[in-house]
Amino acid sequence: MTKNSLKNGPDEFGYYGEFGSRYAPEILMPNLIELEEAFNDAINDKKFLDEFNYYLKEWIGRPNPLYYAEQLTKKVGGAKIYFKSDHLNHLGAHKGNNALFQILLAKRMGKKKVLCETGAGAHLIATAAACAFKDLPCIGYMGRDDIFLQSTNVLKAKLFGAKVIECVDGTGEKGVLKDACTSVLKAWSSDPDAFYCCGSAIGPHPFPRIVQYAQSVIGKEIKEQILEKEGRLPDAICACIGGGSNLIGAIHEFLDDKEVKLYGVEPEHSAALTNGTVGIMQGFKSFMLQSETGDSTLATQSLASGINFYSAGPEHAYLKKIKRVNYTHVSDKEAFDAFQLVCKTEGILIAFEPAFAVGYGIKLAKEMGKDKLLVLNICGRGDKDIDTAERILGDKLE
Amino acid sequence: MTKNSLKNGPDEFGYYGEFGSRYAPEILMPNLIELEEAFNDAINDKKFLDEFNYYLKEWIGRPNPLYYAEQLTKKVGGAKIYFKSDHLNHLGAHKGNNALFQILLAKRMGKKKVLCETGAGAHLIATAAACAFKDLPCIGYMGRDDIFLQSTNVLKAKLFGAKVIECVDGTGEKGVLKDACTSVLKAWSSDPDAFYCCGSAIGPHPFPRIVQYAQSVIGKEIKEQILEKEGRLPDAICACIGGGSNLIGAIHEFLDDKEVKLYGVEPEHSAALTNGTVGIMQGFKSFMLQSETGDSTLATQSLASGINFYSAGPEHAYLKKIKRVNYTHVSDKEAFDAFQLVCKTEGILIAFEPAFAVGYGIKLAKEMGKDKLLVLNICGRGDKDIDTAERILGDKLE
Amino acid sequence: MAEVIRTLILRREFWEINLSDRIKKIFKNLKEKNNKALISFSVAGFPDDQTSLEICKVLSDSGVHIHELNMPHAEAQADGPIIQLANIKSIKKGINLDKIFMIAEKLRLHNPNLGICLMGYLNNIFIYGIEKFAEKANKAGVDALICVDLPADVKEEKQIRDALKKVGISLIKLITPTTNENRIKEITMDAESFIYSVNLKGITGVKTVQVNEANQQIDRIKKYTNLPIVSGFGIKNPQDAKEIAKSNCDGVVVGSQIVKYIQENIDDKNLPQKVGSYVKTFVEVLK
Amino acid sequence: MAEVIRTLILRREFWEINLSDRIKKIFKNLKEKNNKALISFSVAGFPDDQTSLEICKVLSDSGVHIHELNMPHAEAQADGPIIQLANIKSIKKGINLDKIFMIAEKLRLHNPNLGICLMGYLNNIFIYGIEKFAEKANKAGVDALICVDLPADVKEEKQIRDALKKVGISLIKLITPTTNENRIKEITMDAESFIYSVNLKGITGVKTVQVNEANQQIDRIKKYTNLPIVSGFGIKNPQDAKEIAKSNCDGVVVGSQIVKYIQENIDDKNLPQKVGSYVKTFVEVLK
Ligand SMILES: Cc1ncc(COP(=O)(O)O)c(C=O)c1O
Ligand SMILES: Cc1ncc(COP(=O)(O)O)c(C=O)c1O
Repeated sequence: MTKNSLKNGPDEFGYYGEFGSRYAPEILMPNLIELEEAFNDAINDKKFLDEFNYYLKEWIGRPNPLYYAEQLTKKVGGAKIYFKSDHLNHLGAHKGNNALFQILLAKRMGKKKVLCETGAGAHLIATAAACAFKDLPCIGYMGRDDIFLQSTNVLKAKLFGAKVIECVDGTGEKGVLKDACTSVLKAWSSDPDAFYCCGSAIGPHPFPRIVQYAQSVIGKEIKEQILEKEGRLPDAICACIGGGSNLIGAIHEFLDDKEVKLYGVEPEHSAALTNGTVGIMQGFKSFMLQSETGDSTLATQSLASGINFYSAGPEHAYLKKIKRVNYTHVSDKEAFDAFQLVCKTEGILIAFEPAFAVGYGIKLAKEMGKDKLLVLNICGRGDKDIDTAERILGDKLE
Repeated sequence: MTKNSLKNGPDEFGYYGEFGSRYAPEILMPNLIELEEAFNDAINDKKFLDEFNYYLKEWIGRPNPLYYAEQLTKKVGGAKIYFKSDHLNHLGAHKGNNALFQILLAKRMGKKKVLCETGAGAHLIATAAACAFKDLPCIGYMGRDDIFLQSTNVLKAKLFGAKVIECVDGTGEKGVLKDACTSVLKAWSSDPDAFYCCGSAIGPHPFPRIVQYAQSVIGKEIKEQILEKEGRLPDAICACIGGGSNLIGAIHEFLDDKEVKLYGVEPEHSAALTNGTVGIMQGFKSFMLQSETGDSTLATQSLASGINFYSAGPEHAYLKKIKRVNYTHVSDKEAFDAFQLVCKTEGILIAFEPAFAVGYGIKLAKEMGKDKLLVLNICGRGDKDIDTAERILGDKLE
Repeated sequence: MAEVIRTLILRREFWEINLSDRIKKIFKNLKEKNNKALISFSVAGFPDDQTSLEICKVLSDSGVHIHELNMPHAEAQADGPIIQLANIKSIKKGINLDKIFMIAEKLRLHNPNLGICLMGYLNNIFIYGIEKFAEKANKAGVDALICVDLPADVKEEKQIRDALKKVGISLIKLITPTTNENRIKEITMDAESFIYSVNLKGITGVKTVQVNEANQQIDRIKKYTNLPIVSGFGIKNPQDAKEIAKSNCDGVVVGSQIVKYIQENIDDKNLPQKVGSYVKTFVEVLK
Repeated sequence: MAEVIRTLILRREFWEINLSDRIKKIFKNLKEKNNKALISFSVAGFPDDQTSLEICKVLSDSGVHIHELNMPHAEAQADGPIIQLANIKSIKKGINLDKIFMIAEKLRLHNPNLGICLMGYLNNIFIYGIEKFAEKANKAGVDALICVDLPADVKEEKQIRDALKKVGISLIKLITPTTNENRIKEITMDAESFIYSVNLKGITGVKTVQVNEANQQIDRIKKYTNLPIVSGFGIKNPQDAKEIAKSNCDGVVVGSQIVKYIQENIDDKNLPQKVGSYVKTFVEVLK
């Protein structure tokens, strides 16, 4: 551990500066402590890390390419654009890196049951699949609206043998990711023997740290690959941010490389880091889109369910505070245009989530100049989004 | 070229033994000859091959893992089962290898438009995507019934900018893959300046050879990977067969390795190689499920649209004749059970097509004994099949 | 860690002098009569500000010893659907801490002997301002605070404890079946007024209680503290309360059952009185 | 390749002696009168065996010089939807080569001077047996065969040529706008009776013809052969036929239009007669 490195993770109490730690009910505290210890033990166990790396390679299919998006670069006419291709992962998103890690950890801890929350369903199918192949029962909590919108992911999870539980908010009127988060924390409180596999770099400590650790494979690969291809570090890395796992995964390796500019792109109408205030909910302290009294979250909206979240992980709150990462946002329309552009120029169907990174990345690339290198993190494929795309395009799709 | 090697491809007239060659209308002959010459030229051009290999790596995401399916192996209790993971490819199937190759070839030939046929849509989306990133217009021919069944693939192709044309049989009553094949040959006859990108190891010479060449990357990787992992060749390789491209791709590298047993698995009700007779249709001679008079094909049926075809490529007819490959078939039910088993044991959602290979592979593994190595070719992911799975499982899916 | 424990010990000494007198007296009196405390629970602002105050008053008139007044939070992680719905309804009607303090103050004026305990989640307090919260709570006559998501491990725990200490309000600690010996030791070291012992693994309002389990839990705690222990979670009817009262606890919490009862009788004109009669059925069995 | 060409040259010599006399005579006669041949087309067994025979008869009575009798194939790669539908309907009614030979034979008996040309795809012949096909065709009085998917490049081409040669039936070759000079040279070397020149890039029955294009194509062929050349594909009405007849061709093929006309009048009791009158409108313009 290097002193003053931004890569050191949270302090011993689970804080990133003033953010993070574990604001959890007492019933969960022993679990969180047990988990923290198990995690620290595991990452010092070469056999465990070998197992993780083995399955990253053999099951997830890593390393995935750092793809030079030549056609897009030409079209945009600015910095040289690279795609980090997590859309090629098994199960179609970066979520598998983390689910795999945590399920291996659950197995190592001797846990007998797994709970998880999900928004768009990406984390659910990743967890369900990892549970299937490690023979653990899996129960997924998912908002009612998301179940409806992402029905194919629900189906996939069921084929992997998972049970899916519908979640609603307190009124019972709707249910989205935050309701799934609240529900899974409740369920875990009722069933503290279970393992809770958290899907993003959020939640009470040690989850943000665990998720960051598991996802950092993305940035490690970027570094290795860009050095091989270009002989130098990129000038900028840009990723979308919901909870913040793909972003932290992509940038963690570069946090101390001050010459690399880092960008996190939120949806315009769920831009917690740009427009939020500091709050404490669902176990962690961070920027949040919340009511003035702090007694509830504000309704958010995004084309991409996976990043439609009222907050973002605590490490991001810290990186914003110290200005290491630039957090910004683009509109649904910009993201959708980027989604279509990538289809047409690169023959790659990206998910709506990374389309936000591309939407901003296009603007960034133009400003950067042709001798610069820009890495966009393509954290998922868009198979799940084509019905929505069809609805939006309507007759224009001929 | 080694003398008497089974890897030499067809003879100079395009025949594999008595099978294959180009039974094409005169209007297409100059194109086929031009294509053959362009192909032979291209595969002797290091720059072209480098480009193909570059995009195989960077765009398709190859090499994909040769994954030891440990849980399935344990469950089955026989040979050690490996999965060749083409389900991890960009676009979700082996079809991308071939589409990429042919579109690069089309570009090299200066062609200005691309036609293709498709069954399940896998070849369509692969061709559409490759055309998008090589900036060529793409027109896909697809049976009306398949358009209905595989509507998401149609949507994807459209997002990549392709046009999709609905095909029916002569009566206008239904439309499946063979009707798309007939329609695309007609369209090509009307528009011989276009490039026809054939999706399987079928059609008039040189298509079976081109497709085999492009797909052989699968088997080359298998060989390298199994030697690395096990220090020896596998005892058997098993793949499903529709037109025969994934099978020939997986086994071509092993054709001269007589100690490696090779298996091609057809659907019970479209088992051309097991139950067909020799015939000549759609430009090639092979085994076919055809009427007694040879004036029409017989209706076929399969859970997996991609292998629901009345014939199979001519090289397979030859390999059957000389008994180098064992062609066999399994039922829809066996395949569907295998599909579910792989979901539950390995957390991998395979396509229905390779589920036929797994269905037979399970039986094979049991017979083979624990010291043997069996490679199953997982040629596609099952995202496209979950609606059907849901329909089949109904209430059982909870 | 050693340092943390040292701080805890220092705090403890400080606390021995500054304990909230009212609650101490309540338990002392009950102990003398060999009786158990009844702790009731309601959601501030539900079904509306005025009615929720009336309910509190009637509860205090009906023989309840301590009342927990819940500060609504929409994403309550450790509450069941009954309380959560009441929370949201109250939030929609515009509840906030200032209004809650008004309710508490009026309740204090109505009954100078009732133990008044605010209950809720940290964020409301954090956003309001910790110092300001403590002052206002004190002015309103509040005796104690239960903060669900405020383990000793987070920064705000000390801040809140210190702020409350200044004004003589106790921070009530929860102990659950998953809390291990070590942690019980630390928590009890830090605890004030009474310990809230959770009987069940799980969230409020969903399971039924068993006296054996409750006793196991209480016995684990008694090893480390002489503070009164109240037993909560899962008490569905007077029978349950009677059962639990047989345990070694010093009091029994009736929580979501009261909220459920309010919910079910929400259109009744005499709602507060009905709730009062309902709670009396619990008071009776504890006599 | 050299060897292939040598074989072709050998064959050509052989062919000079064995040319089908009837078709040779037809073109010779027309040439003398400075007239062009009208080649009609119908699908055997469509709408049924008997009617399809009657149609052939009436066509031959109406002044047609050569008739192409189509052997139905369901996956016809080079036919448009009109012919394909007729093919399938005929197949569904049970057409087969034996029945087709019966139709041809009856047509031959009806008209000893008509050029009768079978047309179709290789598989029907391949499955039937090549030798047997040649014998039966000969017995039925067939003069020529057009096989759409039988380029010189495939094995069966020589087999069929040889088998037909034995019985004096010619194998008609197609030349299309994409056929390059070299290939035209080879194909004409191999050709018998007449050359079928395809005017359009494309399948039958979908586009309209232009006389310039047709001439370009014919001129390319004339460089290599003195055989008569018939121009086909895309002739939609007598006007088209008249246009094309202005070109250097020796005959005009009316194909899918006749099938379409049959299709449109399928319920008419006097269908064959109607088809006859229809074809006469083409005959007229060619006079
Ligand atoms: C494809 C994809 N990208 C991004 C996200 C956002 O999550 P995070 O910010 O944790 O990367 C999700 C979440 O479901 C996702 O599915
Ligand atoms: C996933 C998949 N597997 C297999 C096939 C069968 O084709 P082939 O036999 O050419 O590999 C297809 C065809 O669409 C397919 O999509």
